[in-house]
Amino acid sequence: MELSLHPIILLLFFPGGLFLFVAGLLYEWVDRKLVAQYQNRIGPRFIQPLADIIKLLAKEEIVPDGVHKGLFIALPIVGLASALAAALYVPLVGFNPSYSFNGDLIVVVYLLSVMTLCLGLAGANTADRFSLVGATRTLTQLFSYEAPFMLSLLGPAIVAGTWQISEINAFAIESRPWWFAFTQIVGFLVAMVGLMGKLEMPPFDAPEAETEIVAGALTEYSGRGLALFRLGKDVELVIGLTLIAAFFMGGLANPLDFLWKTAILILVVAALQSLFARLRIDQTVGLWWRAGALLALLQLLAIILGRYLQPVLSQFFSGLFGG
Amino acid sequence: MTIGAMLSDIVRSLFKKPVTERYPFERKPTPARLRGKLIYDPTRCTGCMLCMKDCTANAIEIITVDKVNKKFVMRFHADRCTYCAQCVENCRFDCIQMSAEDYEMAALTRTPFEVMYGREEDLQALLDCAEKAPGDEPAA
Amino acid sequence: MELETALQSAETLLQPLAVEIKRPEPERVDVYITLENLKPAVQTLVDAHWGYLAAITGVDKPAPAVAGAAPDGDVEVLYTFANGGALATLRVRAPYTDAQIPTICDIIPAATLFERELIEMLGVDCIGTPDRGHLILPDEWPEGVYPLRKSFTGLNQE
Amino acid sequence: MENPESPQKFVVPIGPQHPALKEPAHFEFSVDGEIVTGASVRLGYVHRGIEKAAEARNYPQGLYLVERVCGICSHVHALSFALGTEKLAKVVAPPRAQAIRVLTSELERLHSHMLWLGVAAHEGGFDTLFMYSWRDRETVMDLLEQMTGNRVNYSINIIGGVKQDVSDEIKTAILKGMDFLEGRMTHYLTVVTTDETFLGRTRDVGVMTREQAETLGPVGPTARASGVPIDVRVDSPYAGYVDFPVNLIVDDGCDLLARFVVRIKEMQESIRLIREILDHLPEGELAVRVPRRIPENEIIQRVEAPRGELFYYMKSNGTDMPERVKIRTPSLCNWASVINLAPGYKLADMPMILAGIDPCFSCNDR
Repeated sequence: MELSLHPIILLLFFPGGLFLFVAGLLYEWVDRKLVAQYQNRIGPRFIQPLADIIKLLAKEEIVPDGVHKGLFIALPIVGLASALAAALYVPLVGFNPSYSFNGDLIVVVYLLSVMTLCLGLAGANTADRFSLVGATRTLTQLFSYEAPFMLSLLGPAIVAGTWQISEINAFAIESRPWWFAFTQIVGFLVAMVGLMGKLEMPPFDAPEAETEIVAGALTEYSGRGLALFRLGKDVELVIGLTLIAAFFMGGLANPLDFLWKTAILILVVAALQSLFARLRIDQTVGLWWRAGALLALLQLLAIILGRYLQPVLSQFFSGLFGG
Repeated sequence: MTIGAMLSDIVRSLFKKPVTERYPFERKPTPARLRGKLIYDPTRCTGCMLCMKDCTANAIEIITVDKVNKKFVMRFHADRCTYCAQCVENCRFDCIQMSAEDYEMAALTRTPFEVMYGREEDLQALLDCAEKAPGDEPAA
Repeated sequence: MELETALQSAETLLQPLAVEIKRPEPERVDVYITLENLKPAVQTLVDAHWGYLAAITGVDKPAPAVAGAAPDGDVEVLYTFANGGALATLRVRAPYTDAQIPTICDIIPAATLFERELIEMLGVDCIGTPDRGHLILPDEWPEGVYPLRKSFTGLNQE
Repeated sequence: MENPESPQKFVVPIGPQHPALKEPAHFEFSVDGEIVTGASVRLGYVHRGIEKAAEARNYPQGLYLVERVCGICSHVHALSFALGTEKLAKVVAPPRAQAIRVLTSELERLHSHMLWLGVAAHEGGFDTLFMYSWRDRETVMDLLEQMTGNRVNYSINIIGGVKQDVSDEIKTAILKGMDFLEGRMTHYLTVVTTDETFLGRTRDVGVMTREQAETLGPVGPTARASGVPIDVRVDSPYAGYVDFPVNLIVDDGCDLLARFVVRIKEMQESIRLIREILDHLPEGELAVRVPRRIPENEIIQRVEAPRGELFYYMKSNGTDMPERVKIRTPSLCNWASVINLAPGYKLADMPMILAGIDPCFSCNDR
């Protein structure tokens, strides 16, 4: 769907800033509500995430000593900004992305990991023990899921023949019945699990495991900084879901498409969240490098074989069956 | 070695109503034996003070208005009481019971926590002698 | 009966070291020993694998207060060992004047928590115990004040 | 214990106030990267001086004071105090009261173990098991409230017997609750022994071999999970356990997984025992008169709390107030096993290893 609006509105209001905050908060509520429903309890009211953010914004922001003040304040802002910037290249709400150029897939994934980088830096910046341990865990987890997640996203990109998200989205829409989720089932699984690793959802929430290191890298943050980080996380959730829906679930043609596909995705993600115990950081890294990266490589190999051997094979088969 | 052993639980509760009780909007009927607020029946009291002696939290004070014809008033401190019902057990004349309905005793001030149980005329007698000589207590 | 054999074996084991052996309850035997024999007694029980150390109990026995004199009396320390249903208690007396008891942590390392509590609660000094820090009393607890002694009636800092 | 201030050591304080601890205590783990090299514990944050207070109260008052040593196992303390006082006064409670006491302590073991299962799962990040085990625990709490009048401090004991009787209506309610719980227990046993992520957090973690167990002196399920067969209900049966024997549940897995398995099997054993008690509840009155002044005497009473062997030493001096009440709670014995076993494992395993012994800080601080 084409969206012709003034670029400023695209940037600030509709699929860009404000709407994204609201969508992020809504998706966080849906996620928390679903996890609650899975655990047979009621869960928060729908404006709870908004209430949390308002409360945090109203609270005084304490800058602990032994911390680089400028960095302490700048990090949440940079984190949120990078998440918002990544939103421009992604087909939010089924409309074509506001800006797209060849190779913006790499830029989006890189911008999303800038957010995690800010989180790691925020933890390392303070002298508090918990956030130092949290920071090391955040960064180790960042390096462990980055490669497999990227490889799994490259699957559809190679088949579509471009690295431009809007074109991959268009390609996926055309080959509608053949969702990439079915043709590249392994890539889809790795991408799903990669998304949960990026958003530090259980079982990969070792970097902010409250029973071990209080709130991990965010232990020292309160007030505005914490609110911005939380918003950044929500925005990342929305972008991640749209990215996977666009790539693996037959593209996003219109808002309705966007709604029901992300709804299914969040249903599955919430189920995965409530199914597992938290993995220790060494187990997550082990899982990622051993299982994740290997599977993603196998998937790529399968695609390459399928893509370039396809003319040779079909000719061979047609020869065989007297085509 | 299953991957998600709790899968059956979470899928089933996806379609089940959450079990959380919505107190105070929905109040479940309290069990008959719930040890709620103390109820004192002055008519049968003989002033043996056994309940006062064995109360761990000294939440009960029996004030004798008139020893001869058995007129007593109980000052019950609801905030000190631990609701163990030892007084109910001690009282051979069943003057003390614990209500099962009245268990919400939160209050904003301390006054509701000091409850005076007694016959009308006894309470009145106590108040009169309190005005007469505010200083000293009636013969305890 | 299994209980009886356990008690018999405890008695025969501790007979040489004991000043006196009593049977206050059917499943319990009390062995009164002097301070010097404490460690060898514990050692014999541990070598014979006679159950495990259940608890170290301190009982304050103040002598009737003589006006003017320093509070006299002693603290009786009971080392209770449990073996199945049988209980063997080693009873040692530590007078107020020099309440010195040899530690048994070198024989039973887990006894350190019991001894720390005994030291801070009753003022009995366990010589050689590895950790003398406060177990349950706050750090700023005044020195020389032992709460479980009968003479202690509150910190009355008016 | 190395001194925590040595330069290259990186000390992670898990302080009195921390999400992993439901009660205040202070741990200092000296950490090398993620590997723990040393641990020390500082208790005493909830010390209320209950032993001293018990010396200033008469026996019935002491009973309710002692119930407040621990919030989860209040009945066990009251039972031990009541049995001790009856031993001092050379009085025996009627058989029906003894059976009801055992019934309540088994119900309490059920809800205490379920609480522990939830909290230990939460420490390992398995919040779903936490939510479900605490939801099922509500059935036991409601049964206790229906039978005794209160969810937590049931105060069903008095010196010389029990206050409340088990009517038929309560009996059917308990049996219905037990059927529901039996199904849940088998389900939790399979979850705990087969779920891959949970096994990753519990198998071969916090291993305590039998020799270590014998020297470090743990008691209760922590010891039984390392093969040490000690259970006061079996070794020296008290109250109703004489007529309703308990099968000893021992597992020689020696690791955290074995502690989960032992406790869940103990819950299944409790359910069997509760059903047996309800079927053969002896007739008779509920309590017997005990004199207010207890003659001079001295006893040791041991009771099997959900966390292990609870040791009471009581001395009476002829007045109506005890001269000395010594309470040694099971958590005090289990601390040595945690502190000496922590080094070598990862920081992320610390909350799980701490939760493995089901520590009750208000118990060991008294």
